[in-house]
Amino acid sequence: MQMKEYKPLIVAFCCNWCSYAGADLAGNNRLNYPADVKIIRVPCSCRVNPMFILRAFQRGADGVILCGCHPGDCHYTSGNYYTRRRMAMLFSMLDYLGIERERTRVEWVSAAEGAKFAATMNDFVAQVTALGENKRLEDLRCKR
Amino acid sequence: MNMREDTLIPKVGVITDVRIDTPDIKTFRVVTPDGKKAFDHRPGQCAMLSIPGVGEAMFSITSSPTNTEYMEFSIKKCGCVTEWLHQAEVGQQLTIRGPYGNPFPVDDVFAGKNMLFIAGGVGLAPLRSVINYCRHYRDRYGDIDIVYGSRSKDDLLDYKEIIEEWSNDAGVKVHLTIDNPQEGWNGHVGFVPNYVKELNFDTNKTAVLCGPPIMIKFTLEGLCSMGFDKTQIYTTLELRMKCGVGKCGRCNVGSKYVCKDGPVFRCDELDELPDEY
Amino acid sequence: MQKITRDQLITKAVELLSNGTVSAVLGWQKGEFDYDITPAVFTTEEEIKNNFVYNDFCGANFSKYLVAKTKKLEGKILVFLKPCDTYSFNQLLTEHRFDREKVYAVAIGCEGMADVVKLKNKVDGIISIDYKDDAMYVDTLYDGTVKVDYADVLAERCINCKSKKCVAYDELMGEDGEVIDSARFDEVARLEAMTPDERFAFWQNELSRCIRCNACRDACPACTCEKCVFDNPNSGVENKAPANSFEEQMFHIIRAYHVAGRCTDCGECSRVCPQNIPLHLLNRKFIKDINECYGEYQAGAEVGSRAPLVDYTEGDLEPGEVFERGDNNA
Amino acid sequence: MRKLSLENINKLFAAVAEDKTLYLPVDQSDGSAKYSKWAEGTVWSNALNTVRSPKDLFFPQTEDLMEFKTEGKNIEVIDIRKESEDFVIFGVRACDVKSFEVLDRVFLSEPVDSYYASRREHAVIVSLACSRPSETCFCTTFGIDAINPEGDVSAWKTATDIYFKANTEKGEEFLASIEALTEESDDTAVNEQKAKTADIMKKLPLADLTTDSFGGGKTEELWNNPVWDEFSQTCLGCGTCTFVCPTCQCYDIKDFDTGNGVIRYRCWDSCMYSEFTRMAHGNNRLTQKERFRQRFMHKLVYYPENNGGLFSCVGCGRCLSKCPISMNIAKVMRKIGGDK
Repeated sequence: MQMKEYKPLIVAFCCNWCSYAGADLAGNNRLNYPADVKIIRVPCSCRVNPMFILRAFQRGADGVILCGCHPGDCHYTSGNYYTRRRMAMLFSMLDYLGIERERTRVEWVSAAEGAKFAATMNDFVAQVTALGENKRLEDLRCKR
Repeated sequence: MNMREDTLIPKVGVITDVRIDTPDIKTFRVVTPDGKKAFDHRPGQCAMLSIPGVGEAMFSITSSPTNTEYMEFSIKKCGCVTEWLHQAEVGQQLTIRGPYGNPFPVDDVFAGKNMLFIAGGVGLAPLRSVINYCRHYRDRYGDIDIVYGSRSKDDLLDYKEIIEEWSNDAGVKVHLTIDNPQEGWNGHVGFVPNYVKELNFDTNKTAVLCGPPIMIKFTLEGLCSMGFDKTQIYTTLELRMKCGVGKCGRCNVGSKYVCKDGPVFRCDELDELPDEY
Repeated sequence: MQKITRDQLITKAVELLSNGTVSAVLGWQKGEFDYDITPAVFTTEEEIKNNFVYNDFCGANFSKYLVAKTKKLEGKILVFLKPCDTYSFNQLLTEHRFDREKVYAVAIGCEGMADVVKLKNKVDGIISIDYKDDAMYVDTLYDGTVKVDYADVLAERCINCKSKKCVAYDELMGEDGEVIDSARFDEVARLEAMTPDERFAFWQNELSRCIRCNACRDACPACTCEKCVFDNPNSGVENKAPANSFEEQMFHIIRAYHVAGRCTDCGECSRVCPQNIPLHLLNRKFIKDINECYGEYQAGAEVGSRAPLVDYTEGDLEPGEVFERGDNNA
Repeated sequence: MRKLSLENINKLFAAVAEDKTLYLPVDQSDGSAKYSKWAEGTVWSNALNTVRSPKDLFFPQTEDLMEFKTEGKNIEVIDIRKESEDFVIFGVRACDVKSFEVLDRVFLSEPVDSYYASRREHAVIVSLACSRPSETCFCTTFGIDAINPEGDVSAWKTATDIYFKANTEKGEEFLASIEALTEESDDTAVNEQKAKTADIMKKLPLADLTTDSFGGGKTEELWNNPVWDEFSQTCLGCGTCTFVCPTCQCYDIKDFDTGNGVIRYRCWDSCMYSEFTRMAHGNNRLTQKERFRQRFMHKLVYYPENNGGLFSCVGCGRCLSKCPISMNIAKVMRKIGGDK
């Protein structure tokens, strides 16, 4: 019997003003990135509450990536600066609890960086694929 | 599997009719998927309705037990389950379990008595079951008086049924009132407790009360000042419930569980309970 | 340093109550066995004289009670604050959680409090405790009178005391201390040095004991939300029991995260945990990270300071760099 | 009476575990004990008692009740109940054994709770007499005999041996199943130990605590007692006392949407929580005082009123050692009883 190829489920929170547009551009330019990346559009990267990240893992994500405008370019002036601190602390805590640090990432992607978006997603998916399924922050009830 | 039935596991029900009664009250008709009544009940008893994923809540069964085809629930929009139900359409399934609680003593204590029903707002819902039961077995009861009040004419529940059926029955008198004057309303204006005092009923009646706590409080005082004894007055309580069978502990007041020992209480029994309902 | 005695505190409380400075006293009430002390509000001299105690088991942090107790209060309430409590007191003031005008704060020097769990692990059947200068003498059911050194039952949070300095008070009793260069982050560093698998195993073992009694949250002076997300049916994460390891982790991550930058490291969470989960290690991780990434910060050291997680600089570390830093350290 | 040398206790556990799941108190890494499944190498704890009570084994903290599948407007109810496996709970103290009776009166009264009943029917309870009660013990207050515990089998542990006596048919079966390992013995050693323990029981600090002021019909008398105001003042409103209590049985029923169905589960709830009685349009217990009063009135008045005088407290002392502010039922009883 052939093993089904493992494809990770990736949740990407993308800020409306930069990264979501970046993802759009990647699509328009026919740049490939895996379909297993589920994009959730947020008004600003700082809209993402730590609970969102945990809930994504609960609901079956194997990796969570957060994309926002480059520091200094936030549509709301400073949202992504807060994001940077918050996520740095959250990811550090997840790591402290023994949850693989490779499952989380923050990346700054502008509206012009379609190529970077695709490259980032390809890289992140490869990284999570190497790790395998998320076992440490999973909720078995959601996997039946 | 060879396990006994468990009351916590509900049956599936289907909404076969939705009637808009007032701006915030709808009446739902519920049967099982094969078109039968889910279970028999007595007037005043309740059922647990739930929408999986939304929640479960206790509702009094509004229809009379004499209706053997379906059950009705008059539900006011006030929480998450009720809000969800209010946007539900005919054909929507839900889950139903019951019947729960003590019914009104319609066959023993009430038999042969003159009945006085007093309701405010959605408080008519639990009484409708008893009223229709008494109307169905009209010869078993004496005179029936119904005092019903609401904020406005539009907020009167079952208005059509009241006007077209109840008011036309022999020996049934309906006294309607609304809180404030309204165009097109010729009836009484004023709060229920005051109206009850104005009507000054003879004490040869058994009274059944249901409505907002403040209405119950003042109506009860009014009835007592008219000479009613608390043993002549019944009411029905509402508290948060989860299991419906006196185990989850939520509706515990004193040594009683409202879901199991109530929701129908005689007012003198209530006096023995600590003031926490 | 001379230890503050029960009598001194009673005298102070009675004085302030009788001269009308305060109308109520938040203090410690004696229990059945000398170690089971309950925080209580005293309003009469008689109650204070009969029931007020102060001994090595008065670890409860009173700051959070001020939020509720000052709301309907007429006049002022007297509160006794140990040095670590004064930090929570300031932090609550920073967050405008109570009216400073309604509180008369008396700070008392502290030599560290005892841990009941530690004591019970040493001694069975405690009937009463006599606090002598050199040690406690515990009268027991089985072993007669047992001598227990104070150091042997000193609470973990007191062994690693961060500061004996009282940072807020109307009046100080005893001598003020200094901020201490403590070893409180050593255990965090030890965990950081482990492999992720070891860390995961460590926390699974600890957190699996959680019964979600919410004692950590309800005792925490930084947890003062009017309605906690875990109690709010509309939040999507409300629950009364951890259904599985995910929910155990989520509750504790979110709770620690929510107090990150505001937690003064008073240690109440670990003290009250009925399952002895070392919850302070979660909070200290955040404090350590914040100190290392964004500069030394002690919540509650002063009123009005800006918490690091509601602040930023343009040159902050990237989340990825935070890990690299950790690798360099390890 | 059957006797077994403690040296061979693991042989006994192995024999029992061969055909039944065996639960017994085991030390955890933090030093406290917990009822855990026995497996080769598991060491029976010497602790007086566990932090979590054995009620977990009949009434777990969370338990899935049923599942729903929804499709469009349709709902399917899936009964996921399974008959419980046979299991043995070993080393249950007298107080905890009594707690099962308290729970039984709730869950086994009509309509029977099938989830609880299934586990209860499949369990054999091997109790263990106390020999070193703690200062927080007050089971005698509720008429519980710590040196003669109830249960299917009673056991007494001395320094060298463990003695068993069957009390029920299930117990006889249990003893028969381990007959090869045990030998017949007289009860001299047991009686000696009983006498010693009985002496200690008399000396316990809470030995003089009585239930005189409590029981059915005392609602009116106790309702306005100032103790509720005074003692609830600093109550944190956490659930520690409730969750460690062997007799607290209030629960909540909730739905969890898994994304591919809905699980309806129940979990422990606490009357100390502010939203315990909150409804869409109000709450009948608005302050901590009312919630605090409810917990103690329920245990000391309402429950006995409905259950022939049986109190819903067994004096295990868990809340005494675990309450973050050291407020507890003993203090409440002392205060009210002392007011007389």
